[in-house]
Amino acid sequence: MNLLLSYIYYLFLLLLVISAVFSIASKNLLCSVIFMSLFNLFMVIIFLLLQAPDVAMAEAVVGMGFTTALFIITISKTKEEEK
Amino acid sequence: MIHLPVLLIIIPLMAAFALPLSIPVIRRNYKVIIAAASVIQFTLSITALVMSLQNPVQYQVGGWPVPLGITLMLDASSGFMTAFLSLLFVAAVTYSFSYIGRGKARYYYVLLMILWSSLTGMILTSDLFNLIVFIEISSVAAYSLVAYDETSFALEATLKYMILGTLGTTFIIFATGIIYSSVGSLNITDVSTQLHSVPAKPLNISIALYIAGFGVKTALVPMHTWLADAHSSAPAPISAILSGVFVKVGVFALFKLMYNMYGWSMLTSLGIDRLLINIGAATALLGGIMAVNQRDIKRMLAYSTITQVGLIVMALSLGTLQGLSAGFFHMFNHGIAKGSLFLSAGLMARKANSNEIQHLAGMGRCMPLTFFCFTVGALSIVGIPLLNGFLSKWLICSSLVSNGQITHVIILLLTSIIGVMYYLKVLQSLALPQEPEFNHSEASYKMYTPVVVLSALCIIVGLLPYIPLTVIDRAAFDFLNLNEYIISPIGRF
Amino acid sequence: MKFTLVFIIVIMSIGLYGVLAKDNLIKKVIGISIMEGAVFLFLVSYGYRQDGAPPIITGYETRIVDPVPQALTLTAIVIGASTTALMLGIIIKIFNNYKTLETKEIRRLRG
Amino acid sequence: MKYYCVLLIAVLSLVLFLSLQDIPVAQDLMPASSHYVNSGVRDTGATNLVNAILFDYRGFDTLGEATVIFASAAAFKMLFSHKRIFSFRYGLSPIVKTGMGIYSPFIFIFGIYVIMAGHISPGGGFQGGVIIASLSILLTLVYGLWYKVRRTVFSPAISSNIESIGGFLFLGIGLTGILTGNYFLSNLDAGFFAGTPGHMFSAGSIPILNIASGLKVAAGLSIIFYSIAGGE
Repeated sequence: MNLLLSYIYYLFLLLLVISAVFSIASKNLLCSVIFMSLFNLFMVIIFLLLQAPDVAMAEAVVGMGFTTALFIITISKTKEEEK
Repeated sequence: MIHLPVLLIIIPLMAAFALPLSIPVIRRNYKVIIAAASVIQFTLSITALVMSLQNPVQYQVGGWPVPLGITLMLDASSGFMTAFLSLLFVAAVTYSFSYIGRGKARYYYVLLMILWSSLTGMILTSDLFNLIVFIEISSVAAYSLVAYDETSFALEATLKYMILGTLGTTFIIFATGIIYSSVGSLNITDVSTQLHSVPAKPLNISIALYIAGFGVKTALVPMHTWLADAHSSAPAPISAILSGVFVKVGVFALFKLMYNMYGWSMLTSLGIDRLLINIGAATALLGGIMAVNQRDIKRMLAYSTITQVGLIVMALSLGTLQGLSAGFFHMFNHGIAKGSLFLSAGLMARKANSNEIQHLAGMGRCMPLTFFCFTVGALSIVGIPLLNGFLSKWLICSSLVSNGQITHVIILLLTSIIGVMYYLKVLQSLALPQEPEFNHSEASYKMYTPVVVLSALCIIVGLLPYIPLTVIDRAAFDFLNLNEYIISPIGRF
Repeated sequence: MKFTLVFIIVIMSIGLYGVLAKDNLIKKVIGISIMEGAVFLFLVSYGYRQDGAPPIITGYETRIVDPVPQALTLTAIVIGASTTALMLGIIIKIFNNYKTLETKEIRRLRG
Repeated sequence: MKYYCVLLIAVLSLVLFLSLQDIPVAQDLMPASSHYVNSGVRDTGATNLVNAILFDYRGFDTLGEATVIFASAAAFKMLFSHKRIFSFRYGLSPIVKTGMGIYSPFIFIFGIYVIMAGHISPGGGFQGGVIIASLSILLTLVYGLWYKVRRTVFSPAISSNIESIGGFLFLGIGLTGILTGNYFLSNLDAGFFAGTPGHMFSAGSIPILNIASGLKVAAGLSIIFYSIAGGE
């Protein structure tokens, strides 16, 4: 993990925090679910940088694939806007 | 090579895996499979209790030595807890054979069996992450069983319980991460031998996170809001199991970590035992106060569970052998009494099809046997002499006095007095002479046999407590020095 | 690798804020899954060793990353996914009964 | 009310930060994990250490793990039991359907590969199982729920059977460990075929356990998705 890679690593950690903030703060639920799947995408990249390929693959498939699909189905059955 | 600890966990799992199969022979008589599995599991847990009294059994899953694989430890305390657990589960299974309708009963039994095997796993395991996995299984099973009735109130209570429960599990995983990243092993005994390598501050924060995480599971003071809704909206056998056993296994796991992983001497130096005993006292007081003006009978019983859990935490956090055996004895007595209370209240509530106390007025007249069992359970929890509740409260009192905690003795007596108030109010309204407009016949024999067995057990243990007390003293002794039993790991790698 | 702890705690507080302060039930579940993400990051980042290789033995590595936190995180991810799925299922059923997802309105409707 | 939350969380995170700073960022491996690294291949025969830990050293966790998904799937079948299907009835346009018909076998093959090669390359039972479950989600979205219920291999009735078969396979391998006189879930000393590490058929019971948990995860998650998507 030379200097360049650690800068990239901290960049993705920063993007992680930004996507978490937007995911919680946004009014439209669909937006916050998309930001949450973005959060999971950055988690996958960080796991790869931390030399954890198994965990990255599991997080990619479960976090971005399955959980996001469930959230979008739930929102389609309930309300999109948050008061 | 005794495979008992593993068999205790996988036999209910086998029944749970077998049920959803759509083979016609399983689809029709699934109740036979469940009855067979619970009978086998009950006999196995009794043999486990008897065997664990002679010498503890250590089982390495997969054949790997201590720091590598997972160890299951069957000593007297886990044997006692497993037997107590199976007793209540057999009562709940026989009760729910006739209580649960035909509709989705198959998956109800699947989840009940999974709950049984995961609670046994929580008691037996002596590995940190394995404890988390079993906590998660029992929580998922408990969440969905509480939501069985699908009434709007039950669903809302389940979601509140789920959000708090998941927060608790996240804290526990965080604490295990702290312990692993500073010690390097996940076995409780192995960690306790290397605690010196954990710097002071992370150690304190891991203790705080464990207490917060398990506090949610066992409804200690600040995190108890979910218990009243969850236990009152669950079907009767499920609230009997949740109140009788689920909360106590959480207390058992918390104190197993405190005593065997951290070591009680280190905790007293940090003042954690003062903290735990005050949390127990506050839980007992709060539960008693909240239970007084309750209209719903199940809600009142749920608040009374919070009180008794507070008493148990007070007794267990004394650190003395006498305190431990008093705590275990009260766990056992309260489990039986609360089980018979919830099951008989379920019978009466089903007949009058409402949980409100004023709607149940006069039910004692038309259902005398169920009312008698309800009275035995209520008097035992309140602590009337000649019943088992009194003995365990007396033991807790004496251990508190011998440890010099006078204020906590006063709190215990106060909660008992408050308990007398709200229980007698319910008993008095149940026994009202006025004839209810519709006359109810007594419940069918299949329904009240488990209730009668549990209340009879209350009376028997009350009259001749010698046998349970010797078992519990041996269990408390084993619980205190669990670390000597685990064969020390084979050399450092 | 030094400042990962700062980011972990910031993400955890964002998730905790989402659970405690937000009224919408789906927002609470998103907060919980963000908090769990922070815990997974904590487990894996403290298992990392400076310029270590991934835990696949090919014979050419000099140093290997600690495989145990990765195994724990893998199990915790799948547990988190199934609990989140159960919560979303219960949220759909609550919406069918109360027609709203705001906890204030649910408490008002419950009466 | 919001400001109390922010205050409480700020205090909590400050306490957490101050106390967690002392955890030493270890440079060399912990005693237990150094054993896994040094003699993991020899003990279990699997070159993917994470998979070796998950399915052999700490195989009991993975059994509990598969039970969590089984319990969640059973909870969904219990709560969403009525059969009326309203949403996703007819799927998307024919173009998407034909496109899906072309590349759905490749997704399936990839899922099978990830499961089968779990003990050699990154991946394993869980990841492969979720890939196959996401294929069943794609089939539901593209072809609609009616198609899924009637004909495909992923219909819910077959899924619950696959789930139980996976569970029994897992318990079966555990019991063979007991029957051969060793402990529950013991691998190479219970006589499973060791083979040379790095080959497809090696590492004793680990590939079979991978298949078992892959089946359970795939069937369980597709049941969960079908219940949520199909419910009223």
